[in-house]
Amino acid sequence: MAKMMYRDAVVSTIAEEMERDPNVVVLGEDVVGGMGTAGGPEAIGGIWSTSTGLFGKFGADRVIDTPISESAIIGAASGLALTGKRPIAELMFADFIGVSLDQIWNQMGKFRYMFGGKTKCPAVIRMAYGAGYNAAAQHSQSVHQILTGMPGLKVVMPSTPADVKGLLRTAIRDDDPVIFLEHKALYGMSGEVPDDPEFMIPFGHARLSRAGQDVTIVSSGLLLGFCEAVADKLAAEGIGCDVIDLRSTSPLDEEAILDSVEVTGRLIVVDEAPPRCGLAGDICALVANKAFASLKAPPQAVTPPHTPIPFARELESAYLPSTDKIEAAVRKVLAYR
Amino acid sequence: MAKMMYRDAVVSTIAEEMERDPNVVVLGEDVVGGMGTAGGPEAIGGIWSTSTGLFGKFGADRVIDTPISESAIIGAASGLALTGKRPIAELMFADFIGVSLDQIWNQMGKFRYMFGGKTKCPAVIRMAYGAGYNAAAQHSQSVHQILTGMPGLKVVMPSTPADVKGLLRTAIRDDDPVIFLEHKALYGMSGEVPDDPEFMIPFGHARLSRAGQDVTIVSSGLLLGFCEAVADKLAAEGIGCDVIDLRSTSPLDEEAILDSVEVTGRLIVVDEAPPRCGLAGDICALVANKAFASLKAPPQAVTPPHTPIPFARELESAYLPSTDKIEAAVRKVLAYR
Amino acid sequence: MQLSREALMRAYRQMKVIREFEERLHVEIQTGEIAGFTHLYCGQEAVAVGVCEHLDNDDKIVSTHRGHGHCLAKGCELNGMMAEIWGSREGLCKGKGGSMHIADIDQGMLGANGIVGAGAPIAVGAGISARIDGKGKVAIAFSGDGACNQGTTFEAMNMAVVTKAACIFVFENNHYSEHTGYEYAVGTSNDIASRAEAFGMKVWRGDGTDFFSVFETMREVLEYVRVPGNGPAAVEFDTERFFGHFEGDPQRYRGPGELDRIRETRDCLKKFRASVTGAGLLSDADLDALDADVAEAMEAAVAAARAAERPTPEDVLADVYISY
Amino acid sequence: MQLSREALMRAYRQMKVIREFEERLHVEIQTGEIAGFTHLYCGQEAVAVGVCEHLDNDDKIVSTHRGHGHCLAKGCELNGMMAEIWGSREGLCKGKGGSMHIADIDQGMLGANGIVGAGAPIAVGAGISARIDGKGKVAIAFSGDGACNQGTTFEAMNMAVVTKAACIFVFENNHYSEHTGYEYAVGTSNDIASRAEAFGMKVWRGDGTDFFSVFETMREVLEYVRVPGNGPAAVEFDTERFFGHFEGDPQRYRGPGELDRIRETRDCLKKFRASVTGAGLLSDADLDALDADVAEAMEAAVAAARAAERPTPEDVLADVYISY
Ligand SMILES: Cc1ncc(C[n+]2csc(CCOP(=O)(O)OP(=O)(O)O)c2C)c(N)n1
Ligand SMILES: Cc1ncc(C[n+]2csc(CCOP(=O)(O)OP(=O)(O)O)c2C)c(N)n1
Ligand SMILES: [Mg+2]
Ligand SMILES: [Mg+2]
Repeated sequence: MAKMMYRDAVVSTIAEEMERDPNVVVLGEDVVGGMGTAGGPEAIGGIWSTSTGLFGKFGADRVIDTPISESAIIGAASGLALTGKRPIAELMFADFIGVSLDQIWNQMGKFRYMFGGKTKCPAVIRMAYGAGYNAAAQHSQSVHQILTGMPGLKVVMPSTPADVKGLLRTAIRDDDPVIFLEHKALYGMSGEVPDDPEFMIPFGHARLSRAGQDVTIVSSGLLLGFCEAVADKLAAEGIGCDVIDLRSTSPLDEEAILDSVEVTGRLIVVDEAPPRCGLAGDICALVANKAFASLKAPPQAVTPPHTPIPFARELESAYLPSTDKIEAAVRKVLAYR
Repeated sequence: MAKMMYRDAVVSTIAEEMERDPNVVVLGEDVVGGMGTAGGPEAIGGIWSTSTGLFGKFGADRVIDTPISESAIIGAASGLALTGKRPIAELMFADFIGVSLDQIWNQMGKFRYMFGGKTKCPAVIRMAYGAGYNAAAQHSQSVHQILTGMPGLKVVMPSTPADVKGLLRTAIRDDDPVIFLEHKALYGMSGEVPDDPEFMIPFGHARLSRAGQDVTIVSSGLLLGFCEAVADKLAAEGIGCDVIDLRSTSPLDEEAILDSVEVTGRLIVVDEAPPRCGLAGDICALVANKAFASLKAPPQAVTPPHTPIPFARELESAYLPSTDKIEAAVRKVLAYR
Repeated sequence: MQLSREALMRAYRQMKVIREFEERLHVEIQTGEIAGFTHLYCGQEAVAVGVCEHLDNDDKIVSTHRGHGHCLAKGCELNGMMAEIWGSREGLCKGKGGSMHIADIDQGMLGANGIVGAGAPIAVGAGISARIDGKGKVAIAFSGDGACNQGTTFEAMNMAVVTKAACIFVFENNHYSEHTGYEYAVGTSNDIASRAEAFGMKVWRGDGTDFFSVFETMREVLEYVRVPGNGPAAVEFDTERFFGHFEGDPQRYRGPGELDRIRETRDCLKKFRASVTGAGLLSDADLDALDADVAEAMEAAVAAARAAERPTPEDVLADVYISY
Repeated sequence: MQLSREALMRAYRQMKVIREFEERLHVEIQTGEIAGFTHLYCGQEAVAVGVCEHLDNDDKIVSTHRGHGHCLAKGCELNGMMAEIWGSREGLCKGKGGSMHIADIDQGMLGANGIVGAGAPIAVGAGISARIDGKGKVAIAFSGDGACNQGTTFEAMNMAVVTKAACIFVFENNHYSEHTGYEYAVGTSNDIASRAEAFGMKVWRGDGTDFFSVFETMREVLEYVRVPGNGPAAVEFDTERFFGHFEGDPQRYRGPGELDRIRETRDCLKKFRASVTGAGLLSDADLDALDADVAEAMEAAVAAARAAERPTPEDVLADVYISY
């Protein structure tokens, strides 16, 4: 076990996999940094420091800096993946699926099915998502709800450095397109990470981060930490919460959720996406349908309101589900008779 | 009342509104047709015949044919709307939000909020959506679930010629961006349409297309007809279904749904989008949360499977929710004890 | 360069296969047996074949909604193609793709595409792959005059230049995007190649109704792009489509007599025949024999497609990696 | 054309306001009081002002992530701008937009933009509007050298040509997109204007560190574009940014002494002063007085922003049209 930051777990996993498999290549804006400047390659890396050192180690053929052309980046990742490479493409902000969605949704996500099962497209698209930086309406969004709804994409959302390591390795070795969502407010999070160079976490296996008997809380990303804090606080009062970290939203670990609700009978889903057609509703509906008889209270979504993400500190904090709101939701489902 | 086809309701409403308000303009690919050809303007209209005759009536300043550049089409609609016009832009297929999503999601949908409430963006984006034409994975999709999740967009889905008329007029006169989804398999549907040139249907008001006491069925678009057929069949057996045609998914008529479920205690949502993070789950979750005490059976989604849309006739039919599947779902929730 | 008799026969046969395939579909579609949207490539055969005759399986192509010609020229199997368009389980894509979504990765055919302009970025990736591998292989993006207005196509061209991808952008200017003339929709009207050139690429131009023009042009282009490090290039071929945008299009945008004129003077098969028989390279009998051969193959392909196994409802759930 | 004393004073003052605004933000940001990402326009003032001094409120502009200069030059109120960046309720956008999302429709400022390349299509719409209205008004899209590689920018240029939009694409080539040099990312390296030209537009070039170069170039451009029916045009201005991509950027991509050199030789304010005092049009004292005036206004703006009312949690739900 080594202690490392979430962002370092990203870059070290990429480096290890590039070392292991010469077909792994990286591409994106400023993934080298400094190209075409007096400072030269790697004068500076990308803004998240998630590719630092890769160019020096693996060279220009395997670490490819691109123009600001997200459709071409994702398209190129597809083309690389269809011709024997294992590209890891970076979208600097998840919000930029807006300018590249076709290549994700209608292209790479559909090849295998549409072409009759003969086509592998082993591409990873990494994206920094989420609020918490006061980056306002166009640089703070969650997109897992959009991409989870799209058949042909696997969607992964690690909440800890160890999960980054285990899930990113799985993603890189996966033969299908994987969307790898890194919460930008977690890049500086520290945690223990297994040293085993084969440490992998399979998709579709949620993690029980807190165990309790009274309420099931499902979450991931930045808000998972909020849920854990609430669970810890309530534990002191004798209220037990299962806190389930989804890790991947597609495939979804239905079993973990349903098993927990069968015991607790009460469900809260805490998610950063807006309320409509989002992940929170998706999971509430799943539970309402498949664990109906176990439910003792209405399944409850805790999400931001149906608005764009506002800029000012006070507004962004009020926008995001807070520990207070989560706690209130727990108390509400507990109080339900 | 005049009998007209769904597609003619589109074009006649646009023509009437253009007549009434000189600021209404139309733009899109082949909305004139024949530009730059020997046949000349209007040699042929767009492939859906939803702009036929407009160019001849209103001229080149108000009916603008564009290159194949969907981002620029939507962006231009924004720019027109911000400068006093009321554009109606056409995306030939809803699937093309893939190449224009940023302009819909991050631009026009956010102006009003992000700019502090001072900005009006009265644009309508019309899109042909849905399966039924064997147009395969990239020309058959439903996108209301994606767009409904995006704050700042109103999303409308008419299921009849009369609703086209009433809702499109409302959309054109609305001061905010409206996504107007036309089901391509309904273009040829005939129906009575009110003559009143001020006939408008407000958003967020669902229509009860069949009334019953036993089950609530929520749907829209092509599948609404399937639901009606099932309701009619079951009515003969003495099983009563409320069939609710949503008309708009954002705003959503929560009240109509909840009121019905309070009576029936049983909910089925039939929707053409894939199962995850879709509209069906959204409404099931809504009901599970807000009508929990009324529910006598698990809320049930009926959707296609989580796959791209296949080409062959047999496959597309098997992909779409059929009347059989809908009927089976009704019987299942009725049988639930 | 003089092509061998064998190469000439092969080129003619390839063009003829495409022609017959499309002419036959044009007829079969009227019967209602074939589902979906079908865009026929008829008239443009010299481009697909003049390009692909230079390629092997390790060279890649990326195609469009009007992709049958590219597929066949690149080596997709005739029966599999026909069966796919018929929506059969025995089709190249098991009936899941259909006309607009045929791919055959083993043949280096990375996919037709229903989204206009979506192929070019994919070709850039394949072209980067080729550059990395350093074996002189290339990736080719076919695009129409309409597609050349999509942002993705422009991004792809710039990115190919920046990454020195071994990538060739082949623009087939058939004068129409759906019902709109290129003189309206392309701001630079009849000069798509110059637009590509402004991205910093070498460009060529050729007559897309003349196999030899395409073939010789592509020889030069490929000679250039196969040199590792040279980066991408673009070519514009002026060509004609003989049918409507899709089947069912009444084509009222055409001038009077236009279709007759282009069938008469701009038919790549007629031109080829005139050229090779005139030069005494092949005889009419040689070509007639190929025609007969192709007709027979087509008959067999249609019969096979018609008889082929239909997909079952369970097939909907095959070849997905996550089921709900 | 010789500018009046008043016009010269105004131009200088506008540039100075932007300069001081940015220099002050650079200092204030260190204190942690200002949230979010802030991209400073410092160094490029001559472009914003040289363009916008030709415009009135019925002319429109569309801006970028580096938008403060464009906003101020187009007439957005200083205090409202400062308050917005402070995230106050009294900000131009009530604290909801912040640095990257300032708009003021009444001033013809249609919005800064966090999405690179997103502005150009919007400007096309505004330019079509202007063409329809036939009053000789224009819409201007500011874009960076990085933005010129986005598909949306290309689509916008072609569409503007096709629709004869009264639209001007102003490319500010400050040599960097984030940490990457334009010589790498723009395939045509130092010729963005030629790329625009290939879309069928008239293009101009100018020195973006020299107000007079920008102003005179734009006079010509506007004379052309204001003629109904002439359609769009593009201009490339070579310019410099004095700070990092965003605040916090260590700028290790710069050459040794680069920042000193550009501050010394490529500072539009210094150049302007040298030019007008040299020609005896304005005195140092005139300009110093303006400097003092601006410094005072800035002090007041910061004080006001600091004291301004903060938004409340309820404000999150204001100005939405659908609530759930
Ligand atoms: C992104 C996108 N926009 C629009 C369409 C609809 N469409 C299909 S083909 C076509 C015309 C394409 O013209 P061109 O590129 O010249 O190819 P051609 O049909 O002439 O072969 C259009 C507009 C599409 N499929 N994808
Ligand atoms: C679509 C998109 N891609 C990437 C980014 C991240 N980003 C913000 S500014 C920028 C560089 C822009 O460079 P340029 O256009 O030259 O403008 P400058 O910053 O030099 O003013 C990048 C890559 C973004 N905001 N939007
Ligand atoms: Mg064409
Ligand atoms: Mg720049």
